[in-house]
Formats: sequence, C-alpha cells, structure tokens
Amino acid sequence: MIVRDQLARRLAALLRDDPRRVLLGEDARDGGMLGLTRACVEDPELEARVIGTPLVPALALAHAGGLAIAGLRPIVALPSAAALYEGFAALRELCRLSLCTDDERSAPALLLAPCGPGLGLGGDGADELSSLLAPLSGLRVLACSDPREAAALVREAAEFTAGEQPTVVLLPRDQLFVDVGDPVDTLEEPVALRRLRHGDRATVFCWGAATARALAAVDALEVAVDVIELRALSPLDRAGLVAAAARTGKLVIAHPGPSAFGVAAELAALFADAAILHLDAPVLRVGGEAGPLARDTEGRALPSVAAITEAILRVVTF
Amino acid sequence: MIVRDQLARRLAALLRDDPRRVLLGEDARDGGMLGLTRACVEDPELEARVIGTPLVPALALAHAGGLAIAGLRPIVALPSAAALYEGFAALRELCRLSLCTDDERSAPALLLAPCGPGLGLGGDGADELSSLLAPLSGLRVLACSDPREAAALVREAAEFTAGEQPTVVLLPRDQLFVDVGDPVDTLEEPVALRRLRHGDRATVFCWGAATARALAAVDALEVAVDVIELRALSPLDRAGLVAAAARTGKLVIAHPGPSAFGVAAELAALFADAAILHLDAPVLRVGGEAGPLARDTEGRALPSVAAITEAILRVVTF
Amino acid sequence: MEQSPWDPEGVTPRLDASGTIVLADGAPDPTATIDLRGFYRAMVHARCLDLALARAGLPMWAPAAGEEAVTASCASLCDPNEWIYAGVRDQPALAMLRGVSPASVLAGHRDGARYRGAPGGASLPGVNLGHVPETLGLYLGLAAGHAHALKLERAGQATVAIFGEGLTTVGLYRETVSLAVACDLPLVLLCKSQLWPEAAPAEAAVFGESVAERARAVGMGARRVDGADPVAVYEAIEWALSRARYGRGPTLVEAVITQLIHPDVPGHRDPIERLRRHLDRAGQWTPTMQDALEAELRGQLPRDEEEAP
Amino acid sequence: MEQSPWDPEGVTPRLDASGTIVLADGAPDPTATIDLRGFYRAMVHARCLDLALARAGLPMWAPAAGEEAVTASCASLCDPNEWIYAGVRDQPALAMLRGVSPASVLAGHRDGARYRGAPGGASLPGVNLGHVPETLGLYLGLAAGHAHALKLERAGQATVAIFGEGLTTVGLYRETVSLAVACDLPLVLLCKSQLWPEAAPAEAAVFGESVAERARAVGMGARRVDGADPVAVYEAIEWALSRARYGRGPTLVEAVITQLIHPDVPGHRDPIERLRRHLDRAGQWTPTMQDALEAELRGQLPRDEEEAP
Ligand SMILES: Cc1ncc(C[n+]2csc(CCOP(=O)(O)OP(=O)(O)O)c2C)c(N)n1
Ligand SMILES: Cc1ncc(C[n+]2csc(CCOP(=O)(O)OP(=O)(O)O)c2C)c(N)n1
Ligand SMILES: [Mg+2]
Ligand SMILES: [Mg+2]
Repeated sequence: MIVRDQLARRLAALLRDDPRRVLLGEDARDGGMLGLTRACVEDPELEARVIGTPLVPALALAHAGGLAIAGLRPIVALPSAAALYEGFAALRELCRLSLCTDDERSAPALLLAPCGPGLGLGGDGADELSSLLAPLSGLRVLACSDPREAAALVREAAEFTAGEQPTVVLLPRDQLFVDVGDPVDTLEEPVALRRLRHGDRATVFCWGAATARALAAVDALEVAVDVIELRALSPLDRAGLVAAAARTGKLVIAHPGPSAFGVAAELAALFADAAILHLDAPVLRVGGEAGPLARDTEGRALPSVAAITEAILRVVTF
Repeated sequence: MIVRDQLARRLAALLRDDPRRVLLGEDARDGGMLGLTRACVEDPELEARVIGTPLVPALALAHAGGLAIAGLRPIVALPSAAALYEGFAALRELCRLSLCTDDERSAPALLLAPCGPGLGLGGDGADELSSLLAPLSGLRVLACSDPREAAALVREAAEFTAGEQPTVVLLPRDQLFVDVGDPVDTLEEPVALRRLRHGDRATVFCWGAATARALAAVDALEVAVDVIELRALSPLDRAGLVAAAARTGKLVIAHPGPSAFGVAAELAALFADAAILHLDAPVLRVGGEAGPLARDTEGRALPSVAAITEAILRVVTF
Repeated sequence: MEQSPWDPEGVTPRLDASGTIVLADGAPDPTATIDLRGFYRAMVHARCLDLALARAGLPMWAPAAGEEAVTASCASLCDPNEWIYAGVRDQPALAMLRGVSPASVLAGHRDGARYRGAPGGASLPGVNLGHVPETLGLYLGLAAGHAHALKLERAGQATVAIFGEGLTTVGLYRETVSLAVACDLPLVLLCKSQLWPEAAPAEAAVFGESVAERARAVGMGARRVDGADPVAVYEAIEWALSRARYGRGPTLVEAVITQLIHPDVPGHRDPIERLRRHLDRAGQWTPTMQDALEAELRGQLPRDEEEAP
Repeated sequence: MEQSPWDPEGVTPRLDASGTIVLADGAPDPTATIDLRGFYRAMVHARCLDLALARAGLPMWAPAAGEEAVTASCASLCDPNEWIYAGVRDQPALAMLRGVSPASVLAGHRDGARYRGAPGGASLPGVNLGHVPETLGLYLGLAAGHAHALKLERAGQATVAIFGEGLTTVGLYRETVSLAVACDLPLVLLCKSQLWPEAAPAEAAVFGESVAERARAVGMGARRVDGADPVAVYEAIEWALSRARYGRGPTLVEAVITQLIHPDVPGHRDPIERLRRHLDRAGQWTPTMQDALEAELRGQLPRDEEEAP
C-alpha cells in the first residue's frame, strides 16, 4: 500500500480511537487535495467529524484552535506545508495559547504538512519549511525520514505524548506515493534521534527527504560514518546531538532545503558552542538551492548525494 | 530633536527628492501610529502621496508591491515589525517578484519596522524579527544600532544603492524617543559592518538594540575587545564577518532577541565552517528571553549587559 | 425626543431616549421579562470597574463607557459554560460579571508580569472567556471553531464573539462569517458599531449598508439595534442565543454604540442613564440607591483604587 | 430558447442562445460598434491555444474553454499600457492576444526550467501582464496598488484584475474591494463566476446574493452578465474600463461562465459557438473560414503541437 493510503487509514483509526479527534482540510469532505481524508469520509461513523475548511490557512488554523479550546483534538490536513506561510501568524497564536491562559487551555492540534519536491509543483511546493517552524516556541515539529514510519509518526504526534502543544508533521512529498509494504507500527524510542548507520570517521546529521540522500552517499563510501536522523526538529534533543557530534568531531549536516539560517545553522551553532573541544574539521552544512525553483528543477531543493559525499570526504580528510 | 521626529523629517525630504516616492501606513493620513508620517501630511506638496492603509498588513504590502510594479517607490511605515508576522506571505511574494518576472519588475519597497522593547507593549511588540526576515532571499534587512544614524540608515535604504529589492529597516523602539542632538547625515562605508571598539582579546558581534548593551559590557571591562556592529543582517557580509572572527578567535554574538535559530545561529555556523581553524573558544551566543513577554518585563527580550560580560570573560579566559 | 448625530437610524426602539418603554406589536413587556434592576446594577458595576481601570493609568487601556449594555446582557443571558470571546475593551466587565472579583480583575489587568495576549488583555482563567490574540480578528476564527465543537457535540449551547466595527473590515471576519453560515455554527456575533469610528481608518471603513445588512446578504440571521437602548440589546442577544442553541445557525447582532469619552455626547446615548431614567420614572431609582450600588463595587476594590482620581 | 442549469438568471441578454442580437433600449447595435469577426477570431485562437496546451500535458494546467469572452474582450478593449492581472487559467490567452507568439506562450508555459509564480503560471515579460503569486488572492492586492499609482499620476488608465468566484471567498478580495472603493481607484475587477464551482469548496461558497450584488452593497459600480454572451461581456467591460479611465472609481463585472469540460454543457453556453451562430445567420461564417482561422493559429505552433491528440 502506498504511504498516502497508509496515512489515510491511520487517520481513520485515530478518529475511531478517540471521539475527540476531528479532521479538517480544504476539500476534506471530498477526500482532500491529496486523498488523505478519504478513508474518514467513507466511514459513516467518522464522516461527521470531517470538516471542510475554506481556502484560507489562517482561518483553518484558528478553527482548529477553537475546536481544541473546546476540548476536541483537531487534525488539519494542510494542502501543503507552504500554506503555513499564509497561516504563520495564526500558527504562532496557537503555539502561545497555553502561555496566554496560565496553561488553562492548550491547542493540541496536529498539522499534517506535505512538503518538498516530489510532485513536480516547484515554487513553494519545493519548500520544506522546517527553518520557519522550528524557531516557534511551543511548537513540536517532527519530520518523516523513512516512508515506512510515516503512519507511526503521525500516530506518535496525534497522541501528544510530549505534551499538548501544536504539532507539525512534515511529510516529504517524494515519500507519499511509494509502496513500502508493511508499515512500521510504533516508533522505536527515543523518538527525537535515531542512529541509522554506525561509524567513527564522521557524523552526518539529516532529516526528512535529505535522509535518503545522506544514506545513499554514506553507503557508497568506503569510510565508516555515523548517520543520525532527527525525527524531532523542535524541540531539539540538544544533549543527544552534542553527544553524537562529540563522538567523531567531523560533522556534516544534510538539510533538505537551503541551509542558511534555520535548523542546520542551529545545529552547527550548537556544536560550535557545546562541542567546540571535539571539532576536528569545519562543520559543513549541505543544503539545497534557495527557491523559488521551477517544476522541472524542484529536486534541487534537496542536497545532492554528490555534495553530501564531497562534504563527508572533506571532513574525513581534513 | 528626538529620533522619531528626525525620521519624520527625513521621510518628507525623501518624498521631496523623488516624486516616485509614496508613503503608506495605517492612519498615515493622521500622522501614523507613531507620528512618522506627520511631516509628510503637513506639507501640502507631499500629502497627496501619503496613503492610508487598512488594518491588514498583507494588503498594505501587496499595495506597495503594485505601486512598485507601476514604477513608484513605496515606503511603508509599519505599525510594528510584528505586523510582518501577519504579512509574511505577502512579503515573501514581494521578495521574489523579480525572480518570477525575468527581472522585468522589482519591488523597491522600503518597510520601516519599529521593533523590540521600549514602549512597554510586551508581547509581539518586544520581538525584533530579524531571525524571521534575514532568511528571506531577495530581501535586504538593515538594523539601526545607533540612534544618531537612524535617519541616515533610512536614506541609505530608500536609495536602493544595493539593488531594487524590498528592504526592511529595523528601528528599535528604545531609540525612537531619545534626543540625540545632531543626526549623522550619511553613513560611513562600508554599510554592512562597522567596528565600534578595537581590541584583540575577543570579538563581540551585535546589532540593533543589543549594540548599546554590548558596548556597555565592553566599556566596563579591562580587556580590549573588538566590537563589530552588523548594520546589514541580510545579505550578510560573510567575508567581512569571517575576517573579523579570525582576528581574535574568541567570539561572542549578542542577539537582540532569543538567539536560538536565526541570525546569531547563522553567524556561529558560518564561523564553525569558514573560521574553524581560528576558533580558540566556544562560539557563544547571548540572546534575550523567548517571548511572549509581559509589558513590565519586555526588556528581557534583549541580552543583559551582565550576560554579555560573562560571555566575554568566558571566551577570554578559555 | 432628543435626536443626535450619534443616534442610529432604522432601529426599533424598546427603551426610548426619555427612558420610556416602547411597546411593540407582539413583543413582551420587558418590565415583566427582564430583571431591569439587576441589569442596571450590572451595568453600573461595569462602569465603576471601568473608572477604576482608568485611574490605574494602564498603557493601551481602552475605556468601555457607553458599551455596557452588550457586556451586561451577555453576562446575564449566557450560560456560564458558554464561552465568550471578546476584545480587550470588554474583558474586564465580562470577567467581573462572570464572577471574578473586581480586585482580581484589576490585579490581573495591572499585573504586567504576566503576558495575557494583546496589550491590555486581561483574560482570567476559570470563567470561559477567550484570550485576545495579537493577530487582529483571530479570535473570531477561534470562536467559530469553538462553536463547531458545540455543534458536533450537539451541546445545545452557543459561543459568543464580541467585537467592534473595525474588525469587520478584516478578512478574517468575513471569512468567519462565510464559514459559520456554511457550517451552520451555533455562533453569536455581537458587533458594536461606532457611527464615527476613530480607531478604524477611513481606508477600511464600512461602506453602504450596515454590518447587519451585509451579514443578512450572505445568509446570516441579523438584527441591528441601538446600543444605548439596553432593552433592545438584551432582547436581540436573547434572540440570537436562542437561535444558536436551537440549531438555527449563526446570528449577528449589531449594536450601535457611542463611546462616552467624546465630550458632547448627549445623556441618552448612555445605556445606563437611559435605564436610570426608566427606573426613576417607575420609582425604582433614588440617589441613595445609586450610591449604594457604586459603594458595593468600590468596596470590593483595593484601598488605593477606592480613592478619588 | 434553450434554458439550462448553467444559464444565469436576471441578466440582460445581448446575444441570445440562438445567436440573435437582442436590441435593448438605448443600447447601441453591437454589429455597428464591435468588430465581431475580430472578436470571433480572438476567441477561436484562444481556444486553439488552450487545446494545444491541453495536449502538452502540463501538470496543474487549468483549461479555459468557455471563458474566452472575458480574455478576448479585455485584450481588445485595454490599451497595451494598461496592466492586466490574471490567474494561471487566463494568462496564455492574454499573453497571446497581447502579441506574444503562440509558440512563445507554449514554450514559456512548458519551460519548466523557469519559475513563473504559481504552478502553471506563464507570465511573459513585455506585455504588461501581472505574474501569479502563490499566495491566494495576492494579485488582487497588487492590482489595487498598481491602480493607485495610475490614480496618483492621473494617467487616465485602468488596471484590470481577472479572477474566479473562488477568490471572492478570500479575505484579500474583500479587503481589496473596500480599499478600492475608499480610495476610488481606477480598478476594474472581472469576476468569472461558475454557478457550480468545483475548485471552491462549499465551505467557502458564495451565499445569498451574487458577487456583483455584494460589490454594489459596499458602494462599488457593478454589473452581472452572462459570460457565454460575448456581446454582453464586451459591453460591460467597456463600461467598466471607461468608468475607471474617467475617474469614476472601481467597477466590478461578474460574468457567469461555464467550464466546457463538463460533458453535458449545452452548446449555447460556449461564447464561441454563440457568436458563430450569429455570424452564420449573418452569412459571415463558413466551415472554410473556421478551418482557416484554426490553421492560422496552428501554423504558429511548433510541429509537434500541430498534430492531433
Ligand atoms: C495590524 C494591526 N494594526 C493595528 C492594530 C491595533 N488595533 C487593535 S484593535 C484595532 C481596531 C479595532 O476597532 P474595533 O473593532 O471597532 O474595536 P474598538 O476599539 O472600536 O472597540 C486596532 C487598530 C493591530 N492589532 N494590528
Ligand atoms: C491555501 C490554498 N489552497 C488551495 C490553493 C489552490 N487554488 C488555487 S486557485 C484556487 C481556487 C480558485 O477558484 P476560482 O477563483 O473560482 O478560479 P477558477 O480556478 O475557478 O478559475 C485554488 C483552490 C491555493 N493556491 N492556496
Ligand atoms: Mg470600533
Ligand atoms: Mg471558479
């Protein structure tokens, strides 16, 4: 089953599991722009909890906020992560809701955000948005690296185990229509960081759509390299990141978007402070091209395998 | 004369100098929320070019974009930098206008953005926003550090000497109502970076409302410290920054807002890459508290003199 | 009857400028259905609190004098479980009328150490009052979402949003209205319209028809009343709430209010004065009673607020 | 006369379903004032370009068949210096009718290597066509700003924005309308309304009155016409442009169009077919002429586009 359909089923299961959950989205009552809401609307028990929203992301987010204040658990299927550009002010307000109300209220809203290249949209569609979202305090940001985990990651997020804060799950578009066979049911602990490859010559940090490329680069090399996947981009597991960085002191960060500012910069800055004594090479960020990219070239939003390889070799031989 | 009135006069002079310039803002025809548009509305020659805008930042920015496409040079007096949270998507569109039109059109729009603590507003009013704005490609971001230079900085920006791209000037609120005597007429070159103190034991990078605090910290110390003011936060003068960092290798970045992510992180990441061989201590970022802050405590959005002092001593004695 | 530029046209009076009940066809006699003395007391207390807040000299503080009929009606007509979303102007009175002690309201408002949403916001937990986001109009969207939850739960309750004509110029207002109509939400929108607004710039002004007429044009139940006529306000809000509770969808009440800070506003534009004239004529008002009412509120304020300005 | 669910009510026909001119009181005879053969040619060329684009199989490509009366009227009535802001659907035809060769339009549209605003955007420099920002409705705000510049310069020109009923549900549309009215901008808003929209979800739907009626309610000059009636569309746009140029402020024209991709749309909902019927009756149309018109456009396309699908 393709990941999109796994996600659609997972959403139906989530609505079944907890009657407080409601599903929102543009065209949601017709299955949603990507088909994510289809399994819910087709189930007569659930379809009453599927809410179509207007073409205005700020309003959809405010609506989710109101539903949450009233005790429900809204899940918003965004047409695109880029909708959060338009909805940015509203999202900030949801993030600070508990702060403004002496923690009386919170906004346990889950936002599903298809992002990055994959469907040939180009433009804002190629953007990943983690750099815009991770700085928002009060927001949890998760990124899916492994399509087999997509549905499990959405469940983890929907359960708000880390607190009742608004949560964005970044779902790379290039994973949505792949058939991955049996999905992972539950995420391995810890959720925030996961070691994908083991080695001591260098460490590659990566997330989202950059992970596949980082693995491709590492697996083709003769040198043993640590690969650390970030599933949580906010809050960051800072202690875990510093410990991982200190192991090799030769660091490459593969960012699935332009790497200036944002998450890659925060990681590098963290290492330049808390791991300074362990750094044995320049901390290299490898990102994609700054947008807007055209349809045919949207893949350039991601770091290339060649660029990641080059960066690894550079730090290894430094 | 207080800085606010110097700015108001400067705006009138700018409108007089170039008939393409128009001034926009909420309540602009009544002098504007902060009084910045008063000198223009009081001049019968100019008042026709003062445009009141609705309470919707996105619309004001789109309006400025249309005026610019038609060949005019809009200057928008924002009620607050925080209006750019609501106007974020619109601002991004202005930044990419020339990219979408094969450079046929551009948006030489100047946005004046009062920011940070100073008027006891708290909340979003305490935010500085550079971390949101600097990552936008196609945007020039200038920050005023020295109230005597405010009017000159606005002129520099209004002349679009660096290209016809949208430009934000961040004007710290705590500078607006101080009387600084004679203003500086023209900025010293280079505009992007300026050395304010000379020393070789450490380097402090700072901008905006953090500059006064950095200077207070440095001037009270016995050690000789370089102080580098960033007037341009985007695009960054990366070569100049790296050269300055390499001189002492002991680096402190004073960020007038929360220092996670954003500009301070980008500087630290830059140094961890391009100046790695020169780093002789952890790269320390000193920022303010993450918001939202209350009215009485909004000053905590800025790094304290004590925290900057402590960071300097830590890198010096490392 | 006195007539002034502040008086709205085309509204049906229920308590006229002189304080006389206007009996309309089929409408009940408000002296029988409304606890007018309780209503008067609530409005007087709201006014006293407003004065105390004025004396506290808070930055960005927005006086509410002249707009009490709306808050007092809401507080009296809404079930305590029904949420009210309002701007900073109306929060103190609503909090107090929902049971927060005046001293706590004042302290909450003055307590600069806590961030409470938009500058001036005073939202106090425990009384089902929305906070005030800094994004203009966003609380209207929150209120609609809240109402949606009530609808899904068939709660038979309403969610209320109170705002000024300035907010109706913002896209979020109009989008909220469309959504509320499309989804038939139990949302009550209470718009306090100034005929001569200062806060809202001309560039965003209300043109042509009234807020109520425009709401009707998009299919929403709507009524326009004189905000200085407490009986008309009360009855309109009662009507709107019952529509929402019985599943008849969203409803807008537009109350044309006059901010009493303007120096030359005639007395009958003050809903408190108008109801006072009525009670006076009915022999239910005396200066002593007035003093007692005001003292009752002032007695609940900390010492320094009690003193004259 | 044929009547179908796609036919709007309450519009004044100028060219009826059978292709007969309806002479209205005081209205000029369009056969004397409009170059109907040139108009026909422009619409046929636009349709051929649309088909060529359809064959190119572009992602996110939005067909414009059935909506040509608006673009062809604009292209003919606007001065080349007058800017037109439109969505992705209308850009190809406008660019071509403003002088970009069909081959360049096609190449520009296919040329994935360049970013041109919203997916599907084809904006080509040099012909005073706005690009399409990805933020929904933002180009309406750009158009208003552009019109403001013309007003300040007393240019005696108009700026035109073309959009669908879906965009009227977005706050930026309504805010733009208010601002245009308040500032009396020389802005012409051309709304193509679908009676049965698919793109715009019911949750954002147009309720109650028409887009034109709602524009009138906020003080804007507005007319509603049948988008399948090319004469009515042309005359309404001409009226709107002249109002803008003579400083009479913003004007909205709502043209009720039918997207011909629906399988069971009757022929008279196609503005080209309607005008063809007229020309045929007047002896000004032959199958040969039609072939020549289509060949004229196809001859300007690269080889592979010429072939049948
Ligand atoms: C972008 C922006 N500009 C200005 C403000 C300040 N502001 C808050 S409410 C408001 C107008 C409210 O008018 P109305 O809704 O009529 O309420 P009133 O104050 O009259 O009770 C303004 C200008 C803001 N919050 N955001
Ligand atoms: C937030 C968001 N959701 C969805 C879209 C995709 N989208 C672009 S235009 C549009 C609707 C346009 O409807 P209308 O204005 O009637 O134009 P039509 O396509 O019917 O010609 C939609 C849904 C978008 N750009 N942004
Ligand atoms: Mg008002
Ligand atoms: Mg449409």
